[in-house]
Amino acid sequence: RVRFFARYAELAGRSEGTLTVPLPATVSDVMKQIRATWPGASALPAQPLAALNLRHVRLDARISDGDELALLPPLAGG
Amino acid sequence: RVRFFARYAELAGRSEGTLTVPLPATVSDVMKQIRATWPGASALPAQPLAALNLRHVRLDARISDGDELALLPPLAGG
Amino acid sequence: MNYLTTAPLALEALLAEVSAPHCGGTCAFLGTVRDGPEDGGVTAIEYSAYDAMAEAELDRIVAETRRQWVDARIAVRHRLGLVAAEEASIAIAVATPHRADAFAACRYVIEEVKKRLPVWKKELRADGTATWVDPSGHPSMVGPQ
Amino acid sequence: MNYLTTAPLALEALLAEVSAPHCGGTCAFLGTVRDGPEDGGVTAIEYSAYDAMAEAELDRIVAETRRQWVDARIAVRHRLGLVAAEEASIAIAVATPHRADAFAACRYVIEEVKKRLPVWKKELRADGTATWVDPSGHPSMVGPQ
Repeated sequence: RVRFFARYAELAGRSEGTLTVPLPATVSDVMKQIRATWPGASALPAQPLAALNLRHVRLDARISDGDELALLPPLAGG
Repeated sequence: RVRFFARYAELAGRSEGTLTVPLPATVSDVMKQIRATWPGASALPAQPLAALNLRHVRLDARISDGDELALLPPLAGG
Repeated sequence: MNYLTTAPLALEALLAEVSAPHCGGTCAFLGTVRDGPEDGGVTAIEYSAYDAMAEAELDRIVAETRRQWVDARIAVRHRLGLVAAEEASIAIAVATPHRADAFAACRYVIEEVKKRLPVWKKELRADGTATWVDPSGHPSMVGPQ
Repeated sequence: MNYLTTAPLALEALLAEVSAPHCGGTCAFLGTVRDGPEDGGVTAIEYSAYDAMAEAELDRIVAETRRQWVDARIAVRHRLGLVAAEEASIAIAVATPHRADAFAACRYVIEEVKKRLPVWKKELRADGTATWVDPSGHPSMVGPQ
């Protein structure tokens, strides 16, 4: 499951979607597939900030079955 | 004019008094006279924290005619 | 724990939460929506979040703060939705036995929030335009509302 | 300026004073009367001051803070008279355009207050005794009230 937030949701034209990727795979691998799958998603940066199961992760983090991956625009909280 | 505060007022048995000292004189000189003039004041420390005309001063500060000298116990504000 | 709210933030409530007989120093921080000259007529900010992750991240930040300052009592609220200029978007209160720890722990919380909280803001301007805010310095216009 | 008051301190009033459109960060500090285990049943503290000098000293501290952090908006109140355990004896609020300055300026004010303000406190205990507080570590009993 992939979630898009804020500006990335506007670019991707959706706030979430589901993808099937061959394992093992990293966040980077999923990013490539995201950009190929949904038309607007090609406008997303190649290396966005990402979170896996509610935690910040690097792009080389391993994906497991059922994971929730989120793509996060530059943070602006506080 | 000399003012005593908090614990020093209790020790000196008064919150204020007036002294005449030969000029030139420093705060230290006045201290000696204070301790000699009022009975309870001999229990004051020889080198207390002092203020002259509402400002902290060192004990070697010069006294002028009409000055208000205050003897301050250890500060505990905040 | 619910750190996120759409209601206006009341610091008094957070101060009451962290107050304790053994804590002599309380440091609080409020972040407010600016409308300075260089901010180009910002009338409000619309905050949105990855809610579940923001709650989890704040839980982790508070836990880390308690590990570093063991006696610290900590309360945090982040506001979401529309926040008018000069209203607070975040409120933090930290009470500790000694004041240096209150300042340090409160500062730690806000710095980690800025670095890690999955929250975004869209600046709404008097002229009807809106901009996603990128604190690293690359605003992107999203057009008239 | 009246920095001294015998009324309970309300931080909200100070926050309103320092709030300004261009100030995005506000840091506040509250010093409260402790009644921790090591404090031996302190029920209240009686604060007294060299009033005219305390007002003048706070004026000077605020002016120095404004010189170091030129955009800072600063509000300070120190309470005098009887203050119950867990009530605040001092409240400080500092608003600045950027948060690091708010923390630094607020910290400066409280540190200078501790060093320079001619204010004294007598701890009143549940057992009827009272002690002048010497923060440098030499309490002196003044006997039953």
